[in-house]
Amino acid sequence: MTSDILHALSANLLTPAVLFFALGLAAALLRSDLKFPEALYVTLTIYLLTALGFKGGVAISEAGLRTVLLPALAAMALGAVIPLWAYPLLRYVGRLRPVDAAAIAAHYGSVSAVTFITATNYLKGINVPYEPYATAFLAVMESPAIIVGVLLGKMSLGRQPAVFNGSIGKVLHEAVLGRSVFLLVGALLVGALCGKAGMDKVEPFFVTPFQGVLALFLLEMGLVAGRRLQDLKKVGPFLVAFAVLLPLVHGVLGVLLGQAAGLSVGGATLLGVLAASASYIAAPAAMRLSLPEANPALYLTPSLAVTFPFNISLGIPLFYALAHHLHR
Amino acid sequence: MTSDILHALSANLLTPAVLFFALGLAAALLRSDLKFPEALYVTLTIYLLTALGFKGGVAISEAGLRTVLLPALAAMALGAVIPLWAYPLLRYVGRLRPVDAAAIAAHYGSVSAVTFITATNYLKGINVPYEPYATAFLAVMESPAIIVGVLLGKMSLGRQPAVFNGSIGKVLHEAVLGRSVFLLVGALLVGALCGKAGMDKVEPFFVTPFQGVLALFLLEMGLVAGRRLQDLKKVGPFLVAFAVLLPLVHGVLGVLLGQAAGLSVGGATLLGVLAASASYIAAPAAMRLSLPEANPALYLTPSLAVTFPFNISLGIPLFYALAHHLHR
Amino acid sequence: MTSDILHALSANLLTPAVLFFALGLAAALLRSDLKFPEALYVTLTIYLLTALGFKGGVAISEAGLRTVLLPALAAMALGAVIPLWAYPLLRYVGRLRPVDAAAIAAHYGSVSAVTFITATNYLKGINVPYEPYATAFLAVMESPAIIVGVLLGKMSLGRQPAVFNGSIGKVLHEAVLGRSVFLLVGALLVGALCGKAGMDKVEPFFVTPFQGVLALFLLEMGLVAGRRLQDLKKVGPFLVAFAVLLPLVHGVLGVLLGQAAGLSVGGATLLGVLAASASYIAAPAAMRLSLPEANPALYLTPSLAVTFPFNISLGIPLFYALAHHLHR
Amino acid sequence: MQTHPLKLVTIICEALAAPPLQRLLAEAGAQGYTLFTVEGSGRQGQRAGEMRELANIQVEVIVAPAVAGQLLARLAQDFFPQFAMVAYETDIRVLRQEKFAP
Amino acid sequence: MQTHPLKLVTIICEALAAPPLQRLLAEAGAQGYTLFTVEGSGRQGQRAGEMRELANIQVEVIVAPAVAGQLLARLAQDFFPQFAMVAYETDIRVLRQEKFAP
Amino acid sequence: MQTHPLKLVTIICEALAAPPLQRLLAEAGAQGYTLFTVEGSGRQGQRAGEMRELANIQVEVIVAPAVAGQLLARLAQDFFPQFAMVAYETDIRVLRQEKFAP
Ligand SMILES: Nc1ncnc2c1ncn2[C@@H]1O[C@H](COP(=O)(O)O)[C@@H](O)[C@H]1O
Ligand SMILES: Nc1ncnc2c1ncn2[C@@H]1O[C@H](COP(=O)(O)O)[C@@H](O)[C@H]1O
Ligand SMILES: Nc1ncnc2c1ncn2[C@@H]1O[C@H](COP(=O)(O)O)[C@@H](O)[C@H]1O
Ligand code: NA
Ligand code: NA
Ligand code: NA
Repeated sequence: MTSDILHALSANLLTPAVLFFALGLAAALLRSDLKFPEALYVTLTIYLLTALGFKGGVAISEAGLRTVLLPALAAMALGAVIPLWAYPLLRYVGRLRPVDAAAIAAHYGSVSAVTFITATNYLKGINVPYEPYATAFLAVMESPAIIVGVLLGKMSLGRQPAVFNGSIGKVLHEAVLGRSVFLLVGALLVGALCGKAGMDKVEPFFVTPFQGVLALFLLEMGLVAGRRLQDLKKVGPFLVAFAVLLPLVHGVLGVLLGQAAGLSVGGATLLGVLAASASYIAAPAAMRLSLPEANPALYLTPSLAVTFPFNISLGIPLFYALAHHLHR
Repeated sequence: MTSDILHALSANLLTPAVLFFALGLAAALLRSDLKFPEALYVTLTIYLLTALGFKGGVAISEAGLRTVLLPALAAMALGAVIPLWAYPLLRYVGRLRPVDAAAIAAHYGSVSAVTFITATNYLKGINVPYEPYATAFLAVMESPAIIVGVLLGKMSLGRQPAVFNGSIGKVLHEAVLGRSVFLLVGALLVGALCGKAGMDKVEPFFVTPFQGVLALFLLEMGLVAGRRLQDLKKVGPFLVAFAVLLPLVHGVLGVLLGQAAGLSVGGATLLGVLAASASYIAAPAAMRLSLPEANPALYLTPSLAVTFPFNISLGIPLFYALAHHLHR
Repeated sequence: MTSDILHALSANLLTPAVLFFALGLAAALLRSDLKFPEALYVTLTIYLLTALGFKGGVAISEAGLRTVLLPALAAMALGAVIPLWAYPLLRYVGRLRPVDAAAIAAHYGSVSAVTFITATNYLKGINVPYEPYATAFLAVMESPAIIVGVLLGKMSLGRQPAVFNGSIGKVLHEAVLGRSVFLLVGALLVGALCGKAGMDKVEPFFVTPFQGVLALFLLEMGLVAGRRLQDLKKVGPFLVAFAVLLPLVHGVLGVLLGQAAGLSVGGATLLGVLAASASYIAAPAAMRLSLPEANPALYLTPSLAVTFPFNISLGIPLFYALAHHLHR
Repeated sequence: MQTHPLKLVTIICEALAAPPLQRLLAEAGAQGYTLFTVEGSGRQGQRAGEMRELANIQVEVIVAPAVAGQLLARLAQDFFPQFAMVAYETDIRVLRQEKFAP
Repeated sequence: MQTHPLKLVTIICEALAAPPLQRLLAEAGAQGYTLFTVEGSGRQGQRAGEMRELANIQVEVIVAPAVAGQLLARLAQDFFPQFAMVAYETDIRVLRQEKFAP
Repeated sequence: MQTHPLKLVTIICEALAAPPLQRLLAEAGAQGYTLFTVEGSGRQGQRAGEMRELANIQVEVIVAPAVAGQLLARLAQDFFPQFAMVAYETDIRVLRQEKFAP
């Protein structure tokens, strides 16, 4: 198993995606004036989510909804329950305020699309096949944990000022129609309706250059994460450890669940990666709206500056090594 | 003919381009917070116009100016005369103020590049060839109607304040050097000068990913059009009917003219689409500068929220079915 | 030799890149309202530098550092010494203020990445091979002249206000971690670490569409340079002549040095082009920070509105014709 | 030209606070607002605005003096405890006073 | 530091009104202006600024008090009937008064 | 609502002047600033802002009156000779005065 792991790691660390992420980190730490315009950040996000969703949708139309349904439900359930143990851990071991514990729990139950994409590229690079409809798991795992987290947080608060006091309906609206979930699910539907014929038309835009775009985006994510690194001291050692250890546990859980649901080695790896990843787009936006009392430094910094780099550098190959090992 | 039409329609509605447009509409109607940055909107416009012009220019250099000249002049004349009947219709049947009637007439005589591009993609998708130099028709149809419309409008006004009181020279400058006309015509010239050798160099950027970029852009156009839908009541039933019926008439006229000018089925379809389309970039800009007294809701909303969606969903396949039918 | 030159020139002038640059110039001179959003400008810059660096790095990993080292050091030395003769020329023949002379000298010792890219495309277009690691020359030539120029300028000034009074350390930081140098060198390192395996993943994004992206970027550069043309009178005839003649001398020097260092015809051409080119990104930024007393019109206008257009239209084919002639 | 004295209330805050802020403005009786995407620096460090999640906005609202007072009070009570935020008012003189009456 | 009292005239309007507005500023004697791309909300609804055709700008102009009055008068007369527009003036104190003299 | 009189210092200048300007603000005792990317026109012609090398920014700083005077003096002495720049101050009333004390 050790040689498996070493091999898996080295195959990951020297890819353009991971190296460009490291370059972005270096730029931030060395205080280069390199900066991506916000419009470019948003554009890359839109592109990646649309492309991902569209490909996933085409894959679902090929595989049939029936094949996808069961593992997707399992994935969704996993996302929804993660906050239920993350919350007490944060609250009673980490001694965080209830509202902060709820917000962080939501982030770790939800998922990161970019981590998922990096994992699919890793699998492609080492020629390990995976269920192409796995994007559906990503799509269904983003919102449930956010909803659970917001409910936990609201229960812990007394009366909130009216401007924040969203009904459950509003929370749901936020969680499901927020731009990242909407784009991903929408593009998935478009792909499912178009099928292969549609894919032929847009493949040179949505598929062929995809890995290169990801590399550029990870350069930017390195910059963003690097600038957050200085906030790590505000966050304290408990949360830093949490941000590495909980993903490890979740990754293992995800891989096991994937295997149980009958996924291939690649598919189980991806479910592990999703479970291990933490949201840094949809969840923060939902928290600012529905739980503004929670402190953003406490949820954004661990997920962006610790869990994200950990997963794309070490987590992905580790979960793959595990899935591969279990499968033998 | 009915089965022709049904077949043509279904071939259009399930393409990525049209489905992404519908997704954008849905995002706007469901009030998702999805939003494209303005820089991305401008970038996509620049890309689409440049790519379109360049390809058209290369095609002209292959076909020879002689082949292009006659149908291009016919197209130009059609654009210029449309305001002459649209104006009295709007003025006396629709009972609109003269300056509003003139502005709307200008929009319907001018053309929409995106509608044109969607039509070329449709034809490619169903394997119907068209004259590749048809872009030249688009290029020459954009300005004439704007000039005619502004003249109609100015005649209807008393003295305007000096800051708006452009001479005919200024109106012409606006109509011909406005960014969309300039880019399209300029890229056409570049393409004509480079020819095939130049195309070989830039094909992977300007041609291969083109359809995918269009799909992304139509997602954004869906968002923009969707946000305008709420203005439809300000516009009233007459203008909504006008925005569907006039394009139908113009589309038929365009197809007939295309046939008369000896174009192929594909080429006649494109001329029909151009005649049916209404401007929402060049014309509004010209109106705000030269006829600021006209009410933008009255020209922008019909062209963006009614005519544009109508054409890309139903108009294009209808005009194709007609051209196909006539040709037999 | 004359026919060589004519042939080389005509092969350059009708390429998409040069024609789109001319179109941009025309847009600026005709006062079209065409404008690229700043985010697009930055995006194109990031893309071009990253792609260029990455390709260069992969090439270095193939060729071995040993092969690259000697010519790179020669290139670096050339960049560093150019200000040493440019400065007295500007100071005593041009009668410019010392601080302006120093700033301009820094610009002409440093290099323009876009000019370099245009030259590589030109060579590709006429099927002349060049050392693919030549990007390394670009990378090492950007900073030295800036450092030399700032030192010359600081020596010429009395006490500067403290906010500008950067230590040598700060100047170095600026020159080496400024975003253009950082991106280029960083991507070069990434490419060198990834090698061929990494290139396979990102080629469809970083390589295939590259020439097309360059064409679009040159359209924008034409706009920017065109708007600067009106400042030419502020700059005076001496500087305009300087901005054409010095690059000619430097280009010849670069070609000779390239030949002496054992480069191919293509490689020697590129070294000539680099020596002839003047910076308009890294150097102006460094001057505003470290020598704010220098007048930007005097360094930015010649390099952007004279030297840059001169090089991409006439300079490149001339230096190629020379390298070709010498090689026989 | 006849101008009328009103207040301009300026609020600088993180972009993610925009939706509840817009709700508050409507409740307080503002008839409109203008929103700028800005970069900033303050007690919470630099906000460079690459990612909307980490970006800043400035919102400017023209209101009657009474509304301004109420708006600032609501901001201090509901928003200051939760958001990185700066707020101030300026005296201005507008054309067309009716436009800003609640 | 010696500062001088002048007026800052602020105009918020749709982006398409920029060219005639710039002409008006020049005619009225302004020596410069600063232009912001903004989003906004008002009587004509939201202006989210995705498309320049539907976007808002804010223009700020530093002028002498007399010029400010004249500028506002011209705006009220020529622009208000046609454009979605807000305009107001603020008292400011500038360095280098000469820069703003017509 | 209790508000406190402070000064808003506004500086419009070329984007490349931002780093030394930020250093100056810190030295002068400002606790933060807000930065806008703008387009502009003035004695040095149009600054359309396509390229950061040729773009404009506006920086707004809330400070105590004494700091405002000192800041303007430093700007006039060190920056005006070298940069295309406009600077002015406005009276404002802020919430939470402590935030802006040096
Ligand atoms: N003294 C100041 N002057 C101008 N803007 C400020 C000032 N302090 C803070 N800001 C703005 O308010 C935002 C939030 O401030 P803070 O909560 O102190 O980080 C900053 O990012 C700045 O944009
Ligand atoms: N009360 C207000 N405070 C600040 N800005 C406003 C206000 N009302 C309108 N605006 C701005 O002026 C633009 C045009 O206003 P309107 O014509 O009312 O739609 C809006 O899009 C806003 O940017
Ligand atoms: N009168 C003015 N009102 C508002 N902004 C101005 C004015 N004059 C200059 N500016 C701004 O200050 C920048 C530099 O001014 P200048 O040095 O005169 O070119 C311009 O690009 C404008 O953004
Ligand atoms: Na997770
Ligand atoms: Na038409
Ligand atoms: Na040089």
